[in-house]
This record gives sequence, C-alpha cells and structure tokens, in this order.
Amino acid sequence: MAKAKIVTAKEAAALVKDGDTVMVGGFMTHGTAHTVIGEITAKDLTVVCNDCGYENQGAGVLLHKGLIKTLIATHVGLNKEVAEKYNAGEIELKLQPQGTLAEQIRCGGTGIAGFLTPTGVGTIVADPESPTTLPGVQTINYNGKDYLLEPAMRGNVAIIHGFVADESGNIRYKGARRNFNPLMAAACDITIAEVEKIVPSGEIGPDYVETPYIFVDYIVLKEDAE
Amino acid sequence: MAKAKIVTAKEAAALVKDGDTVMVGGFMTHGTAHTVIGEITAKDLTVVCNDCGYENQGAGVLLHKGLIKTLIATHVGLNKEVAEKYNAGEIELKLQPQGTLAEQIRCGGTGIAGFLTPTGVGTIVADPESPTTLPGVQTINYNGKDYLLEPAMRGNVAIIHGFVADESGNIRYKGARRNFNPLMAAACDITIAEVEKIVPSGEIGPDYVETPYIFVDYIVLKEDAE
Amino acid sequence: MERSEIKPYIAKRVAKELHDGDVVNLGIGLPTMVPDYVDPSVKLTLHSENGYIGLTAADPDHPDAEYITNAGGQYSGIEPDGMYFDSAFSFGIVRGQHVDATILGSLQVSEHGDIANWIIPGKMVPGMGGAMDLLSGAKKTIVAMEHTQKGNPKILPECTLPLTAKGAVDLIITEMAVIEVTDKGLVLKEYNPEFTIEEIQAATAAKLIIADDIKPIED
Amino acid sequence: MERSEIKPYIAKRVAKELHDGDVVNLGIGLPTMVPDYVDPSVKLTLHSENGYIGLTAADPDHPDAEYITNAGGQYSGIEPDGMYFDSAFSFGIVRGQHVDATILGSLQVSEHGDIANWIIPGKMVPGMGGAMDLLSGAKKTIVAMEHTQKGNPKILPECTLPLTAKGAVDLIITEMAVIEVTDKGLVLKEYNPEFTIEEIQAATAAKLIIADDIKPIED
Repeated sequence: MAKAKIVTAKEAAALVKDGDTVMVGGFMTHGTAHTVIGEITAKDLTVVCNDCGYENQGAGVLLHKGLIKTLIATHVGLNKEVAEKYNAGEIELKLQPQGTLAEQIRCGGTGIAGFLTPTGVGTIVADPESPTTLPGVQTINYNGKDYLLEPAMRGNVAIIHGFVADESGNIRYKGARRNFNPLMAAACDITIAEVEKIVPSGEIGPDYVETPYIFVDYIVLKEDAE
Repeated sequence: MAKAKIVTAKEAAALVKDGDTVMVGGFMTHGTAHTVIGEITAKDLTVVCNDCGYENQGAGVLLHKGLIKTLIATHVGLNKEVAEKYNAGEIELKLQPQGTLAEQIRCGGTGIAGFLTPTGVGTIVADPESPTTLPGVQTINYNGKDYLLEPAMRGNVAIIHGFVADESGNIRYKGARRNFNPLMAAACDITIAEVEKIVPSGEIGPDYVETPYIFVDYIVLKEDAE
Repeated sequence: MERSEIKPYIAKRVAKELHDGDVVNLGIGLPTMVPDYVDPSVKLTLHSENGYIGLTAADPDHPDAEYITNAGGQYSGIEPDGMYFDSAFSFGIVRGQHVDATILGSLQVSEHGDIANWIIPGKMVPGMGGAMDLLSGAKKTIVAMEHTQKGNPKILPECTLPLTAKGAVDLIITEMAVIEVTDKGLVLKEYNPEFTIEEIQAATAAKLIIADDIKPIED
Repeated sequence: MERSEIKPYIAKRVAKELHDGDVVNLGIGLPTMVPDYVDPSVKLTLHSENGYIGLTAADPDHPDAEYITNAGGQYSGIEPDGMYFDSAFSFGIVRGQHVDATILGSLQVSEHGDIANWIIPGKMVPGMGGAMDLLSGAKKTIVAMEHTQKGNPKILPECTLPLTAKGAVDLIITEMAVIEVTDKGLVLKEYNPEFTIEEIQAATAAKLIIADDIKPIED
C-alpha cells in the first residue's frame, strides 16, 4: 500500500513559489483549504479559482495579502476587493464561464489539449482583444456550427479540500464541497490536499475513493479538525 | 422525489428500433446488461461497445443473432465471430483507441462537440481512407504539436449495467464493472439500466450516487438477481 | 398593476412552462420564486450549478447541513435522492442538454434571442459564473423580467450591452406579455389584459409579430 | 542463452527501470512477469485500464471477487487502497501522464521510437484496445521483447507494419541489449555479455550508436 506525506500547513504552503500558477478549490469559501491558504507567502501568483471568495476569506485571503498578480475566475462579484485592485491596476483579471473553466482544468489533468464548447460563442469570452479574456481561445466552425476551441489548463500547485483522506492519500469529498477540487487534483505538478480527517490506508475502500492517491502529493489536516 | 420506470427486460429491449445506434456497456462481458441484451430483436444496429464480448456472450449475443450492421469497438480479438463476419462482408467494423472512444462518449453526453487528443496521431486511426477508421477524425496542429480532433459520439439507446438502483433511478456501480457504463448513461436519447438490486428512493444517498436519475429512463432488474 | 404584484405575476406565468420531471436551473432573484407557483403534482429537479441536483430550501436539522450550499454560497438543502458532483460533471449536465429549462432575468434581450445580463454599464464586471454555459446548454431558456427598466425598453432589435449568449433565448415572460423568439422574429403569444397590444408594442423596441392565436395571460 | 531463459532475463532487467511509487501499466505476456523481479522495497501501483489502480493477483476469497477483473477480462485482485473508476477516468490517468511507465511487447520498433504492435500481417485486425493511449500518454514507454523474430530484426530504420504510435518508445530491452531512443538515433547503453557488439548490431536493422559509458547488463 502507498503512504502519503502528511505535512503541516506551513510546510505545504512553502511548496508554493513566487510566480507559480496555483489552483485553489472551493465555491464561495465552501470546500476551500483555508488552513493551507492562510500560510502562503509566495507572491506574483496566478491564482485559478471559481470566485476568489469574499474579502479576506477563502481565496480572497491571497488577494488581501497582495500575493496575486493574475486572477483567473468565473465570478468575482462577492469580493469587492477584486474590483478595487483591478481598477487600481494592481491585478490582472481573466473571467471564464464556469463550465469552460472546469473543463479546461479537467483537460489539463487528463491529457486533452483542447475542446470545442458552444459556451461563449459571440461574446467577450471569444474576443482576444478584451482585457478580461483568457488568451488562447479560438472560434471554430465545426460540422456547420460555431464553437470555441478552449485550451487545457495546468498549474504548478493545486490546493484542494477533501472531507477524508486515508494514509495512502486517497480522498473523498462531502456535499457541495467537491466543486473544482477533484479536477484541480489531477491538473498540477504538486497537489496538496487539506482534509477534515485522516483514516488508515484502505479504509475509504476502492469503490468509494473519488481522487486516487496517485494524484495527491501532500496531506494536511485542517485546523480545528476532529 | 423522482420515480423511475421499472420495466421488464422485454419491454426495455423493445425500445431499441431497427437501425438504431445502441451503446452497450461492459468490458469482456463484465458489467454488461445481459438480461436486456438477450431480448433485443431490432436489426441493422450500430453497436458501440468496448470489445463485443466473446462468441454469443455479452455484446457478442447481438452479433451472433445477426442484428449488427456496424460495430464500433476498441478490441475484438477475443470474439472470433467478429473476424468471420467482417471477412464475410456481413458487418462494418470501426476500431477506436479505448481512451478516445471513452472520451467521445463522455463528450456526447456532456455537450462537448470534439476534443484534441495525442492518441493515434500518425496511425491508421488518423487515416480517413482506412476501412476501419471512424469518419470525422482530423489531424490538427495546435500550439506546435499534432493532435487528432475527435468528434463527440451519441446514440439512440444506452444499455448500461449497474450494481444498485434506487426507485428514483439513481445508480451506483461496483468493482471493475463501471467501465463505459456511466459515460454511455449520459450520451443517448434513451437510457436503460439493468441492475443487480433495487432499493427505495434516496437509500443510495447524494454523496454516493454515481449516475443521477436524470440520465436514466428505465430500470430493469437483472435476471437471477437477489 | 401594483409594483409589488409584478414579480409574483411573472413567476406564476413562468411556472406554467414547467412540466413534471423537468430538470430546472433558476437564476438569482425573481426566478427563485417560480417553484412556489408550480402545481404540486409537477415534480421538478432543481440543479445547483456549484455541485448538485435536488436543491431544496435549507434545513438546519439536516445532519450534513454545513456541507450543503447553493451557487450563491448560501446554505441550502438537498432531496434524499439528489446527487452531489464536481464542477465538470455539473456543467456536463448543463452543456449536455440534461437541463430542461433555465429561467433567468436579463438586462436586455434582442429579437434574435441574444441576451445581455452580466455586465451592468459603469459597474465592475462581476463575471459570468455559470450563466453562459446555462444559456448555451439548457434545452429551453426562459427570460423572466420586467418589461422595461424605468420605462426604457429592454427588448430590442439588437442588444447594446455585452452579450451573455447569442440566440439562446426561447421565451420572454414579463408583466405585460409572453413573447416567443422565432426564426421570423418575436411573436407576441399572450398579453396581460391590463395592457393593450399597442401599449405592449410601445414598451418594446423590437417589432412584435402578433400570434394568430394570441390570448390573454390566464390568472 | 537457453530459450526458456530469455523472458526472465528481459523481465529482470526491465524491473530495474521501475522506482518506488511508480504507477505502471503492463501489457500482456512478458511484461506481466516484471513485478516478480522488482525489489520488495519498491512499491508499484499497477494500472488496469479497464477500470482501476492497485491491480494484484486474483484472490478468490475477496468478498467482491466476481467484480474484480483485469483488462483481459480475467479475474484479478485489488489493493485495499486501490480505486475503481470508469473508462474516461482510466484514460484520463493515462493521457494525463499519471502513468510513470508502460511496459509492452512489440512486433517492430523504429529508430525514431515508432512502434508497431497491434496488427499481425495476414491475421484479423484485433483492435488496439488501450495501447495507443498508453503509448501516447505514459511518461516512459519501455518495449520488452525478444531482439529478433525467427532471426529477423524487429528493430528497424522504419516500421513496415501499421503503427500503434509514432515516436513513443523511450527504451528497448531485449535478451541482447538495452537500447535508448534518442533524438540522434538508437543508443546501445547495455549489452548481454553472451553477445558481441557486432552480433547485436547484426541482429538490429537500424544503426546503433554505441554509448560512451556502455556496460554489460548486470545479472
């Protein structure tokens, strides 16, 4: 059986280097690895997340500390600091449709170089001139219909949140806290999983694992976890 | 709560019409809906499956009965009837890499029109002139590397196999019997799920469902199931 | 029509578009009122794009209450036969046309069914979230909105705001009218008898085609 | 070298290429012998492309024994910390470079690393199964095969049989030699001291570049 490296939040956070692309799971702070996020000090980060949480909460902690250079997200309307910093020219902001961002990350983790989606055709998302458009998108006519060809996306470090890990590093999620976490786990060079509890290897069981240990490099026990 | 239609294998099989494209789950007969397959009488079928099972076993039953016009599979070496019927000009045969076929079906169910894969570049799979090549493939240079642009695939009827269904139609799988089943469930106009047992609605639980009832139209209890 | 009556009136009419077994995604605001007006015999499955189907009101007594949140980040509930999933699966459901209807508000709709509802002029760009995917993917898109904004038409020959999706809208339901988007243009199918056809056209910048079988909106 | 010694000899040398923690996919035949020669301190995770990781020998006493089958359709086993998944997930692991090494036999390999191992001339096309995905996706591809077929070279300037993948092979291990595929061509890294370099070149249709640090295969 395999054996995951169980580390402290500080040790895990130190794996993030200046200039890295960091994928942060969670949806409005639900299913976000708060303990690890809180210890990150690397700067000039490109952060990929659904929404950047709220002001100084969730992925918003990284923004509040001034560690983000480029933010790639689907919705940032509930964290007013994003608008402030964007308008002040302190950050670059790229906005993608939620399903497209999810699929880009899935493709990054599964060796698909790009995919054709109907989402966003004829909108700003398809316009490379728009400042909030992620580079690389092309509009393509395929079998008589227009689609966007969107590229896969990968990162240096994924910081995900799970419900339970076994000591091998297998992960299960719970409730609506899955969101981007299982996708990001496969799409980065290093994956750090913060979990609510750790059980012996094999206790989750092969029929119930959702993210296999082969995607997970480090496990951190969530602060104030059971 | 929802309520799935529980029908007999005969009733389910009658939903397959002459000329239909039918997706059949399973890997060498493991995770195949034998009970429903055995009742199918419609002919001139295009059958999509991993391997066509063995002679008169698994999806091989459909071949043995002469119901298949076109077979789309990844490997047919363990059912010698495929070679016999192909060489006799009785069936058309299209061979796809296993990962590509799986992804084509996933895309068919999830509204992705096509995807770029490195698999098969420079092989027969990329050659539209080869008789066993599935039409629609294109070789594309993307960011300096060659890929195959493979189209999504959909069918008229999916015949899948699950371990347990609840009365709403939610499905869970067990062991290595998942294979193509969860993918096919989303990719056809009608989905028939044969299962080993049926439990009351909600008994599987939202954290444990693998195929949601919204993908499943009919449930059949497997013959000689508990 | 009293101002306070407008939203319930629209929600009530939208409810009639939903059928037993439909999978539905509701945008924020007015659309969330629609299920209250659906006939009890009609069972809907609500899709919460952040990660599950079977959305219900929050139940603080649910053993997993803190794990159940909706696309706005608020605590919500789940049916016992619902299912949680990740974001790729969630939008696979959406793009794969497994959502029968999406109901959402809008700033503008064009006579081609183009919709602009994500960028408010002069305000910070909040991001489109899942709206673009829902508009491209859902089998039917119903815009539920007030007919005008401070008297200015919102139904236009062309949208002037940045689009959320092109040609995505199937039906527009307002406090004045039910309008179908067709290849020939906007067809006025039903009208609120408190207004004349002329008044409705006057509040609509795009040209309305009057349906042969036009009828009043039933109460 | 006795005929019966060839396969164990190759398997033993291949085993040295595998490292603790590696995720490995084994083709049919000779490659399945490799784990028997791996040092016990080296823990491998075997990927069974039909639907799980943690492949082991069959255990008839496992409570789910009838649900555990391998890519050949035979009953097999799973580690307690393995994971079952569907075919899209399985090949996501493969294409996504989460498989560290794939080891498989071949009919032909070219000096460009092209490989032809799925169509036997004059026989029915069996289908490529997962081989093309594995060849494109695995981080490292090791071909483990006999050096020649009935005396005819299998390592060629160009493959003459239909390809399974272009430029996919990293290392060729035979009973005669360990050959690395590089941008400059095939580099002979190690040799079986039972053969001379000249004999190895004579059994190889492609030109071999002799490595500066060439050494005998350790027993």
